[in-house]
Amino acid sequence: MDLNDTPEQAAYREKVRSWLEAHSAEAPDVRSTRAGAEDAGYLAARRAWQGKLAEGGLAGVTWPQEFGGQGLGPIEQVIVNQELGRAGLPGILDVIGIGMLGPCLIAHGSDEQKSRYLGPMLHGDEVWCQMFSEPAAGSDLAAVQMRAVVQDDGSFVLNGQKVWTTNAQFSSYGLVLARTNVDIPKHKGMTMFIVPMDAPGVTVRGLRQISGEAEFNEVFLDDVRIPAENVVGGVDNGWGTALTVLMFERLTIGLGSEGFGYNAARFAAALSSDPVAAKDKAVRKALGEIGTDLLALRFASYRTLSALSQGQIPGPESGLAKVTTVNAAIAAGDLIADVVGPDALDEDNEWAYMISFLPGLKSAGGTEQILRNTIGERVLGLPPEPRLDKGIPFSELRAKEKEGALA
Amino acid sequence: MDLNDTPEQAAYREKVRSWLEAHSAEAPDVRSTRAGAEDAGYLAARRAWQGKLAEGGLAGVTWPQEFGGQGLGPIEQVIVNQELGRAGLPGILDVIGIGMLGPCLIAHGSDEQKSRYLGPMLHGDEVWCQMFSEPAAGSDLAAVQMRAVVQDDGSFVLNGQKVWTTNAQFSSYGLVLARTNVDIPKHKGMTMFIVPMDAPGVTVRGLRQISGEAEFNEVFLDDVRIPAENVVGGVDNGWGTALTVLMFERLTIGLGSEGFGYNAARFAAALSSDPVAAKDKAVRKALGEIGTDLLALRFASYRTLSALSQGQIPGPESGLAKVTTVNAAIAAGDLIADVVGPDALDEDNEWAYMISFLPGLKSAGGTEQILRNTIGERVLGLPPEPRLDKGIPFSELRAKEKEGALA
Amino acid sequence: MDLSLTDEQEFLREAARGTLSRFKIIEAAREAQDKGLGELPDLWPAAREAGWAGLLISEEHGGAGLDVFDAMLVAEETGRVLAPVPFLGLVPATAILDAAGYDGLAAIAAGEVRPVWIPARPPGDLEPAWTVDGPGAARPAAPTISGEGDSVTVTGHAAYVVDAPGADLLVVTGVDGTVAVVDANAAGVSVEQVVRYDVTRALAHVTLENAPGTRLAVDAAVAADAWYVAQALIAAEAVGTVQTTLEMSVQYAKERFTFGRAIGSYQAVKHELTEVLRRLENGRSLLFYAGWSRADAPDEFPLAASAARSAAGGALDFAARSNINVHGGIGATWEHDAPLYFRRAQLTRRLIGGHGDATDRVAERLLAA
Amino acid sequence: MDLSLTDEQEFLREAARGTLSRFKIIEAAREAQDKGLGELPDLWPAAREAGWAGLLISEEHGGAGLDVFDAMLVAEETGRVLAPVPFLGLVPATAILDAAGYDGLAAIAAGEVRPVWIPARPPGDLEPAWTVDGPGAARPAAPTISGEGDSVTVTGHAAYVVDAPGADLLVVTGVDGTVAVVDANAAGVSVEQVVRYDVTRALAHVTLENAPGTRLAVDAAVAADAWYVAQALIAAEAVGTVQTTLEMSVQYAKERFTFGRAIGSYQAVKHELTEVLRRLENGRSLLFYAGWSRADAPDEFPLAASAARSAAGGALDFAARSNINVHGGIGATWEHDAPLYFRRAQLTRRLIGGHGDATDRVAERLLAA
Repeated sequence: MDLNDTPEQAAYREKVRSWLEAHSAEAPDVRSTRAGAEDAGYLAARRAWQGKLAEGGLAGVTWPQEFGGQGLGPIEQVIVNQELGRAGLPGILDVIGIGMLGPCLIAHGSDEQKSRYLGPMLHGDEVWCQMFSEPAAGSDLAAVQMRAVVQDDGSFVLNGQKVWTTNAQFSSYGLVLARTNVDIPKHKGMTMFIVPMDAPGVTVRGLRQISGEAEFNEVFLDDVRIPAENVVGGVDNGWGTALTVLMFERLTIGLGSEGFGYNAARFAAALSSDPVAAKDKAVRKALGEIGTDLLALRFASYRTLSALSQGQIPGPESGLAKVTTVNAAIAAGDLIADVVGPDALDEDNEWAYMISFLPGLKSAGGTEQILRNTIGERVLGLPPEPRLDKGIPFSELRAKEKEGALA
Repeated sequence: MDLNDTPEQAAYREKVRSWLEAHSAEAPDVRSTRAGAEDAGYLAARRAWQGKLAEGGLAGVTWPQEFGGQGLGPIEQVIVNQELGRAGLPGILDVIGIGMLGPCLIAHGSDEQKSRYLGPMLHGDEVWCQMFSEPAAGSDLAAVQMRAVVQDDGSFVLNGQKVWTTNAQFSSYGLVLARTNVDIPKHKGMTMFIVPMDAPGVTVRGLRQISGEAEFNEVFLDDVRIPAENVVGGVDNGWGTALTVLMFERLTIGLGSEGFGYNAARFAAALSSDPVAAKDKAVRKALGEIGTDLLALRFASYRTLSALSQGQIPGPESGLAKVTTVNAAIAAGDLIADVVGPDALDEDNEWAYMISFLPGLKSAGGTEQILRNTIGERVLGLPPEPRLDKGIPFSELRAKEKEGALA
Repeated sequence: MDLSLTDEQEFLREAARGTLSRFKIIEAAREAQDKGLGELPDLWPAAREAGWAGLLISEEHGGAGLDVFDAMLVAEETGRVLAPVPFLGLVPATAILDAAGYDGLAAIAAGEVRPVWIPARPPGDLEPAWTVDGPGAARPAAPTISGEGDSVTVTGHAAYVVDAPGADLLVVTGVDGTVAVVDANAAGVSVEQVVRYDVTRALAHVTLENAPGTRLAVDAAVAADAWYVAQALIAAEAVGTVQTTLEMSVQYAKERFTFGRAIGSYQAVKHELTEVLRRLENGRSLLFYAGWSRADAPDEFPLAASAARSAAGGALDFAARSNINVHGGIGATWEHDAPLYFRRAQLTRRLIGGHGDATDRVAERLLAA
Repeated sequence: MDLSLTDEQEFLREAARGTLSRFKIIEAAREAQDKGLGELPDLWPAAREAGWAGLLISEEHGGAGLDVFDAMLVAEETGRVLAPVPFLGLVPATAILDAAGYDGLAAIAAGEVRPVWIPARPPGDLEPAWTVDGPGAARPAAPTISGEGDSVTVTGHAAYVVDAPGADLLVVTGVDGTVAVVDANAAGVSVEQVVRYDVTRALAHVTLENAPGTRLAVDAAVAADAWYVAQALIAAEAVGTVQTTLEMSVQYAKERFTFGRAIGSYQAVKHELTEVLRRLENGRSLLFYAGWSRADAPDEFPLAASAARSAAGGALDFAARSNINVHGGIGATWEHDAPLYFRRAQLTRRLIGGHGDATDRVAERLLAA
């Protein structure tokens, strides 16, 4: 068991650290970009900083060199992330583009797409967003209803609604999963498109969460015309392309795993100032359980990194860390607000913000139920649930559902 | 809201109380009959006492008068139960026979069966047991494998194993669910039989629980020959007959609901003697939650009785009381043993016995999962799970299961 | 054995539901989150008209002379729709004032003068003093009531007093368990409205500095009873709210399809919703216990009311989160109704002692028995 | 960053598994429940042969000079099969004796003399004294060690001392945090074997009445370290046991069919087993934290070891019950293996401070940071 770098890793870390020290004055401060469209100046600074990181080799660390990346492994990406955190500097702006969508273009895109889009993405000139989820296609992503109808000239016209779209408000492009064929089973009739966010018919609307902040967006597409050259990975092949994105999503989360800032020390500090609470056995029992869970995650992430450094890709069980984090943070919010009282629920209070944020986080990126299904089946080897929608043309699914014919 | 008797109920209660006062000297003491086969004298006293109760009109309260019952309602049965408890006297020995199997014979039996069996059952001369569950047919009762093959003379030969059979060790008859036709779907090919427990080929074996006590039995049938006249409710009609028994089982539980002796005061008393524990906020939090749950059950049972007195039969939601009881008692066992320490786990300690008993109780009479399915569907109106075994001949089921063809 | 409601109780409940249904409360609450409390309807005239002000006041003083259980029926209805009506702060106040034979009962029963009760927790085995709600784990001492005879002065502070904004009279329990009435407009009285997460719950910090008041002729048992009346009312409110969220969840679970099946057919959803039902039914059973014991077995009322609040409060916590979970991401958005019930659950959990204190009180009573 | 085991560690683990696989321990445990402890195999000769006695003893004194993490690897294997080997009581004793440079280390490393550690809990912010396990919520004070110089007398009592039956030496921590060694056969020493629910766990009440002993040259930090070594070992044992029960449950959930489907395809079962996995993985992660911190960050070891025990203990509680539930009624019968793991969970939860104390200690360390 060795928590230290190998000599090669130590040398790389030193190189990264030196670069950051040399350039730290050029970096903006660390701040959420979630509601960032409201502060164009800050966004511009983050784009510029991403460009500098790319020039310094600290963006696209795992991208192949031919596309401007470093051709390094995930452990080097982690080292970059760690050093950025240590230096108190912000990372790249477009985590979704560089971590998930760029790698998908590299895997499935045409040569023209790669040469046109990857460079501006890497340097922060063009931010990307992922447009997969819809109001009726969340856990069951293959149920997307957004239609893309081919025209006489070979172009497509897209209509429908996407939701939970992070960064849409300042993105240049979206990677859009839409249905091109409704007469075949649902996994088979989808296609992936590159959609310019400034195309006529694209409307982005902020989606406010419980806290009142717009952490996500809804995106509406009304008769948006997209040329055939914007298809990624082939017509009706969209599901396979989407799975590539989801695989890189899991990898990105495995590499990050900062636990959303929820850690045992922060929660304990909120309680230790209250001398009555600090000696209350019930408070201590709850804090001890929360703290234990969150402490476990620290070494769980080391286990993931250890596996990554040996070339393994994290399995679905790494999703359990999110379950642990969210539930521990929910318990912490309850505990702290119980001790502090209603003032913890003042909208300006950090705990009120956390308490409001967590219910949405719980289902973001797939509900706990779906995750447990996946882990039960893929990790423990338990048999799957019966699937009633297999082999049925998409166009007939809704009617069959409604009449209960599938049950 | 009135917790008191109506004038008619008060008069009935007074009558019952007077009878019990007049006859209390004839009653044996209250003692478990679970391992009772070992004490023939006590069993004989309980049989005799049941006979006296029947003569006094305190057994078979809800049975029709033509079969020796009183033709009264469930609320009168509750009054009898309450007065027996108040007087500290044991009730009938054969709760299963009189509460569930007798009513089933009354509903589905032939005239000959009724005249032959009901009288001795009512008077305790012949105790009955319910032989439905099998090792591979618990939650899914319709999966019974015990075979009953019809012979040239019209009689049947039964082979197979039953399990979780209460009172089998001192029963005269068992009501046995067996499969008579394997070529039709599983719910359709079963038949209900009356089986004399002293028939050649019947073997009863005690089934010890975690505590080491044999709370139940296994019963093995090897080439047991049963005449056609012992069929109850018609050949291949066994499922409907079984459902009648299960309906009366729910009613019997609704009328009893003594909570297995798990009550808040008993658990609190185990903790109040420890002055450190009694001031420990974590202990109090756990006790408060346990106590709250168990206090709720008291008025939940009043609500059931109130509904019964208005002629309503308890729905499946009354099963939630068992979930609450078992889980509260498990929490209490954990709490008390945490405070008392390992001495609470001495096999002779009442808490060790409770801790050992509860895991079995949790799945007795249907698992919590099956209960929640039923309640979700029948009470909340949620859609059922897809059933994959519908319409498939029983003889093909196992093979299809094994090859996963149903999933 | 008959736990069914009387015809009068059925009528009271139906009338309450009818009264509240005339207002678009949930819609107004969403508006108020964006635009301020002014968006909320004023329910007080309707409550007066319905006679809620005098529910517990004896008939000789112009009230309806009903029981706490009857007030709980109304509270269940206010809880169903998160009605911002000053009922929870009113009822314990009228219970004390009626017991004291207070002079101005007729005007109170008519709803012309609105009293509010400042929650004061009776001493327990671990906390020997009367205390009020305040920030932090250490509960502040209740106000000091000074002076002999009927005229007293009152000094102290109580935070998050439910329904205090706009009240005419403050019913204050002192640190010694005596009770005084203070005019809300008297010198030395400050009632500072605050909003904490749930716009449908009117709250204020109340500060008294040598405020003139009138001592009430009641003993500490009456002051303690008011605490448990409030616990029982919160429990009833919570049961009503849980009922609403369960209906929402079940409806959505039937209509929302994923992987070809209604989500309510999956065990994870089905079992979570039966857990809501289990908690709801346990809470409801304890409402009967609280209502019955207040009338017929007052020694058990502190235990019963505390248990009711503990169970119903736990049910509300669980149900409010579960409702969001069943709805998925959309249930956690600003425009959705589900967060309104979640906000109600979060704040209520920390008011008037909090659920945790009620659970502790259950343990205390059980350990002392 | 490399958390993989070294070749030596892999070998140690495989060897431990191989050694234990030579015994039919589970079968023997079932027999012992009916017929007494005599049915259990004597694993000590095999443990000696495997070198477990000297794992933590430095090489200069004849031991293997390994780390606590290595001992935890062995403990995980003993936990897998509920091995009744006196390892948990031994390792903390050897940690102290090695730190003290005790005279008889060679014989101990060779397994000729078997010491046992009497669990003594270090003082905390709520309990300022050294205490031992005993019945009830108030922990009894640790024994008194009297006398100046090396020769001392020891008086006191400790209940449920793990692995005390048959031990040769008692390593006793005094109420003042000093440590003495007492010959188990010396005058004034009573070691009374007791059985509590889990026949695979050897326990004894130890009573010392002016028993002659030898003071060890260690400070209180070494005595405290032993406590956390024990917590880490229990955690490792528990992780091993959870692994076994999860394998049992998963196997059964694949094979048992109901309503035409393997029960493992139902969400209720599937999600419960993924919850076992989640807890198992969290416990395992904390084993790494405990093992790493003992060697490289000793300030964090009390927190890490306490957290490991809390997580792994909770996982064991959950998994042992879940295993019975998945098996249905048959899992709650005397002849089945599932209750053996349940018995292990029930008893272990209350030994050496108990899981609750470990959780409290996590909170204490976090609050003090």
